[in-house]
Amino acid sequence: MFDRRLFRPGGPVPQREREWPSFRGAINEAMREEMRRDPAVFQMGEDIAGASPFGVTARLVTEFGTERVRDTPCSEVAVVGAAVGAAMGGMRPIVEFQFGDFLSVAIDQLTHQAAMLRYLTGGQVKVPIVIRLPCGGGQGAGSQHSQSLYSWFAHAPGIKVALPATSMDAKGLMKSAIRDDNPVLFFEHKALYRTRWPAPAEFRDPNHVIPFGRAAVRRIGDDLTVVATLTMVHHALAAAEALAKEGVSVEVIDPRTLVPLDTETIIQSVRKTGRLLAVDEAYLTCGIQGEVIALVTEHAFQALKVAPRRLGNPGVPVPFAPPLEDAVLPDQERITSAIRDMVSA
Amino acid sequence: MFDRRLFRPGGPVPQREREWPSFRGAINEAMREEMRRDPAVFQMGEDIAGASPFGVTARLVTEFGTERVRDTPCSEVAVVGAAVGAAMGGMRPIVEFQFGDFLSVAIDQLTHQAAMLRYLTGGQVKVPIVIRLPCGGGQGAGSQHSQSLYSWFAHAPGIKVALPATSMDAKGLMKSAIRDDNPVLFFEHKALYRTRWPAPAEFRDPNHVIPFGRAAVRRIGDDLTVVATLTMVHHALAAAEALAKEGVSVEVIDPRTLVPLDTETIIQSVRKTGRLLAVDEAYLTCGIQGEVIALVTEHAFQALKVAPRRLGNPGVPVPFAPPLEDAVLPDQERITSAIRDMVSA
Amino acid sequence: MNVAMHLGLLRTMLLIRRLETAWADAYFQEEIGGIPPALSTGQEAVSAGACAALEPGDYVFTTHRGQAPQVARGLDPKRIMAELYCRRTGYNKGKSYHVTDVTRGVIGMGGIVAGQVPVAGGMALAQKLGRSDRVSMAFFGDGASNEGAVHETANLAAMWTLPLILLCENNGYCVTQPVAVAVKAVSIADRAAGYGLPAAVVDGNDPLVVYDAVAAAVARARAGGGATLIEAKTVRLGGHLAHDPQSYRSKEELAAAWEQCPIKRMRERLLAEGLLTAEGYARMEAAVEGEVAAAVEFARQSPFPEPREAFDDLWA
Amino acid sequence: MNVAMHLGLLRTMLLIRRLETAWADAYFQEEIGGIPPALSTGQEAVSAGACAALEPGDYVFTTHRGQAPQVARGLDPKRIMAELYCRRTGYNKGKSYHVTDVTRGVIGMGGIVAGQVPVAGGMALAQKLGRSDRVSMAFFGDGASNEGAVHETANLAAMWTLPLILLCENNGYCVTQPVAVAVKAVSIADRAAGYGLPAAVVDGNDPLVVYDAVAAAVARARAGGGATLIEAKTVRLGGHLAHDPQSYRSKEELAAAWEQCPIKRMRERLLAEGLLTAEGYARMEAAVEGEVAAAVEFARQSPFPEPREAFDDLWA
Ligand SMILES: Cc1ncc(C[n+]2csc(CCOP(=O)(O)OP(=O)(O)O)c2C)c(N)n1
Ligand SMILES: Cc1ncc(C[n+]2csc(CCOP(=O)(O)OP(=O)(O)O)c2C)c(N)n1
Ligand SMILES: [Mg+2]
Ligand SMILES: [Mg+2]
Repeated sequence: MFDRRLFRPGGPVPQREREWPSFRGAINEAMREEMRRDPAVFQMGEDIAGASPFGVTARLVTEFGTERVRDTPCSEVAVVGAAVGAAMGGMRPIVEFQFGDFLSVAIDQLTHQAAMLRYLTGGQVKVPIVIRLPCGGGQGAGSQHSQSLYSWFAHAPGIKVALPATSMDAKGLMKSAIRDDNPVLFFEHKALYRTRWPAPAEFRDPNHVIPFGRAAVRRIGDDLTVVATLTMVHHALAAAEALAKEGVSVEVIDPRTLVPLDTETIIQSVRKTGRLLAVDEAYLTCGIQGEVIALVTEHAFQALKVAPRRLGNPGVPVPFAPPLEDAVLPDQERITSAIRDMVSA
Repeated sequence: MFDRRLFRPGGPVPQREREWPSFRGAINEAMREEMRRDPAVFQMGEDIAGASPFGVTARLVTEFGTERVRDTPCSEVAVVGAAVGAAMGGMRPIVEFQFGDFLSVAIDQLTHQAAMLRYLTGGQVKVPIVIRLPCGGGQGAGSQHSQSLYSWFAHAPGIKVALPATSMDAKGLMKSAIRDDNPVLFFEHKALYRTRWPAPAEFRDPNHVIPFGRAAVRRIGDDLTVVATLTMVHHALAAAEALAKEGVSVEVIDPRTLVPLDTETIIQSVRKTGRLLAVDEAYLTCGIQGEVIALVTEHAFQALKVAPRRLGNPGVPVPFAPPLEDAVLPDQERITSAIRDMVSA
Repeated sequence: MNVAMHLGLLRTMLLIRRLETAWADAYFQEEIGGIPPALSTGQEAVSAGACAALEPGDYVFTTHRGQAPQVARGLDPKRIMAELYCRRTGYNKGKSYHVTDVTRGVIGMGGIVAGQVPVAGGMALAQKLGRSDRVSMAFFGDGASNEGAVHETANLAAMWTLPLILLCENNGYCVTQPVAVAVKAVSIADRAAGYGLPAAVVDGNDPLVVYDAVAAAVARARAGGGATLIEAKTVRLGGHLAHDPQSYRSKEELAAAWEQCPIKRMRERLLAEGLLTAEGYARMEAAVEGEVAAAVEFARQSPFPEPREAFDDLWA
Repeated sequence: MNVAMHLGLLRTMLLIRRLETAWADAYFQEEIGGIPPALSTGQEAVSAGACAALEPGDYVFTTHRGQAPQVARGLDPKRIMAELYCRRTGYNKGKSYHVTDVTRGVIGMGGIVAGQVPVAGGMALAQKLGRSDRVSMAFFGDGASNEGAVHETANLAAMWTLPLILLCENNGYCVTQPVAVAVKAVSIADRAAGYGLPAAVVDGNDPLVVYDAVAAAVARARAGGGATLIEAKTVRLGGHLAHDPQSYRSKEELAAAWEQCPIKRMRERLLAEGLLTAEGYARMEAAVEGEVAAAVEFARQSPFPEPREAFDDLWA
């Protein structure tokens, strides 16, 4: 469904997609509008002024200069710390990681400083930062460039987590992220960057934002609820489409933010369908899939007709070779067969 | 149940506990025996030769010298890395963190290097390291010295996780950890260090180990299964004792290791009791409690009589002031009332 | 430099010393539990001198040994003590051991060694981006100097010409580890050259010397000249934390260190120079004692936070 | 130094260059996808010279730009190429882009910039604890030098007198960022003094110069004299990764850099000194081409790993 061409230029855009905004362009536009609106917004990251690997910051430096689009050295601890300090000093930094996995070298600055300082100071400071984290596998990028580690950050208190799956959401959620007074991690699936999605007219409205904590019901259905994020939303939709032909009606819910999580919408859906499948690229153990199952089981146990299920990385690093990578990550086919099992159980 | 006296010397040991091994002494003894047995075992950590804060490495330097009990500078990235490299070079390092939270500055060395290198090299290397992580709250130690972050490390592949709750387990699991050829995180709840627990005769046997992946059924019961770790095992046992007087029969399972997790024992228990309560100090979202609920729901859905529940830190940093700290962490009382709710539901 | 300032520095050092002693007393008398107090005994001159060189709008980022700069920047001893007693009236409402008063530019950090240093760099960046001439100062210890966070921040500060003072308080120890064991270079300040930063090594037990070095660094930073690394060599007279018996230090070493006590040195100098009389010092001591007693009383009388307050203040 | 060694170094550099070019071709022809190749074009002298100073039992820890030391340590080009083609016959069985051959002391790391440096320190510690006279060498770039991991490891290596060579391959760029922007110090090697380590800055485009500096550091380490920081100044002639068009560099800059091509320099010198003839060079080139062609062929013919192999090799 998504190609493995990582940094390659895209091919020609198919006719019907010409009008659709691209995912990476949507993020770029959101940041540009917010930088125009608010002089406190600025950017830091490796190579973001010139040629950042995925081009999400393209041409921002032309409009805003190198002071607001700051190339950093390879010093992620200092850079995340700089964002925390600058945010406390009234700025609204956006930090790009070239691959989200690299945040692993700066976890303390995120979880102990950015996320805790407001609490520890009894509310004296606020830390409005956005950290952009390209994530996800299926791109032949290797184990240390392919993870989806958001479950960790949903676990640690004080961090909001956004997971856009379409251009519209990428733009609207980014704008919310920038305006939020708390630390926000913004996960961008690498396979989505070059994709294009139809968007409503509000896409062009610089005042339009998508609030955190409201799930999108991507498809309405009666027999089973799939909760999925990022690329898995699209895999799930394709599975649902195929299953519709078999007479199985699948509801697909995209939470869009994990913190805050729209538990209500998910639970309502399962109350209706009685079946839950949680799908994500995240490692399964203590992952977001299990969290969704636990929440639903706690709150809508009576509604469940069959045991809920989850799909994800069963617990190995995302390997380098394509056939191995495909063996590890969920996809349309695995989703389809899980749903078939569940509805026929 | 446990006092807040962190580094204070303990009071006099009550008569009946005199014969019981202390928790911290048990870890010390395990390490001493293994260092005698295998010259490849050595230690690194801040102040471990002289006066490590909790005294777990006490007197090891006298027997083994400063080469095998190495004080390190405040450079956790270099030290965890040194453990990884030394392990690949044939050694079996044990690393102490003064507080487990500080591992946050060295996550990359753990998850991307220690845990992944074997996989990435196609099995060419092995990385037998043990990292000792004092953890847990209720000790007035503040937000950055009180966390229970093992759910993160159960999420990331390639890391074993041990959580001893008694002196016997502390010793037997530490010996298994040292003999294991994989990276092991060994979480030691600070409130347990000075506690003493009765131990069978094998406690003194230097060949006795406790294998990873076998839960301990701490108490047999029929009405409800509590899965708990570390201090929560003892809170749960006290709750079970009290509830027994009300005619409620509670089974208490201590998994002892999260990776590998003895899913079988937990599921068998719930098949019998039909009720599951997962209790841990960990932050709830994407925590081990939800993981246990998800596993049981997937595998023993039919057996469940009521919705499973979980107790944990609802999602704030562990605060400094005792009344706040008590508000955040589960305890005997909260366990008791959750069980009452569940059995009367 | 005038007499009032000299006397003010002495008074500040005395207030730090006595406030912290009272805190340690509270710990030993088991009025407070948890993590034991981290005292600056012997090191008071560093904070007193350094903070005297700052102005409103400047920020300091403190370590686990943070009471000295709090006092030196004029925080209210009552509310400091209330925080250390875990009371709701404390600056942080009982949430933390690391007292913060954002209005006076004191950000209490220090749970994670060196974690404050990158954050201080960020505040300096905000000050620069905001076109103000304000500066930020990061305290950190000799032990902290070996953390990667310090390296990265020093380099970034040089690269971005940040108005940052990296103030290394070298008290000779990282818990039990002597700095000479952990650092083989002649001085920690030697590292500045590797970033292209100016540096100074100063007698950290003389507040005037510290003042001069920090004032020069502040002036450079305000003028757009960027960051400076200052190593203040001082002595830790107490244990790492209050409960530490320091079995790893000899009597002789400690006796020699006490000779360097900055309060003793300053007092003797002012007496010798005729700028202070014995009575004047006694009055100063009495005033400080009164202030500390009032702080302890305030803390004791203050309520603990309510359990539900545990769930406040996480989100903005 | 003898003629055979000079010729050997030239041949090694040539093999690195051509093997990597073939790898890039595979990428451009879309025989392989995923993360684009990271080539050492222009930097071959660093690995060739440095690895020539090592012996069996010594270890090198490589970066993302890791093919040069693999070849220089004598790994089989066939199995290197098979790994880059994601085949089961690759050294890492298709699991990684970072080729490892533990039997020849090459640990492929490099997914995380500077992450290999602490690990190299640990191997050096094991070598020391094991009372061998073997050494470890960590490659890292100018960009990596600004990571905290390098700082911490350099200090630890000094403190523990580890048999470690910290080999900074300064190719002038961290992706698009020139080193002069990221580092304000005169040289990265200047940082060594701050740890009490000896250091050298050498012409990284002359394998003999690199050899001499590394051989001296290795001799010191084998004799128990501890670690050395060597900065090899070199040039990156290609993009950061193969797909990078280097729009941020001028034609003039690149032309000047090509003048520094270590293969060109070495070949011209050997020709001038009469140690090599034009025919001799042509033969060498042909042999290298043959070896590379065989490697590509081997890779192409090799099977992909089976899906179930994704679940092997995690646990020991
Ligand atoms: C990352 C991290 N590592 C270790 C610790 C434990 N610790 C707390 S204070 C301290 C000593 C630091 O020494 P130094 O920086 O010299 O400060 P001093 O205590 O001498 O003021 C240590 C190791 C910590 N809090 N954080
Ligand atoms: C921690 C981390 N940060 C950033 C990256 C992305 N990255 C990969 S290679 C590279 C350039 C490193 O520059 P340098 O160390 O000079 O090596 P060179 O590429 O020049 O060989 C960067 C920034 C990474 N892999 N890991
Ligand atoms: Mg110190
Ligand atoms: Mg470079």
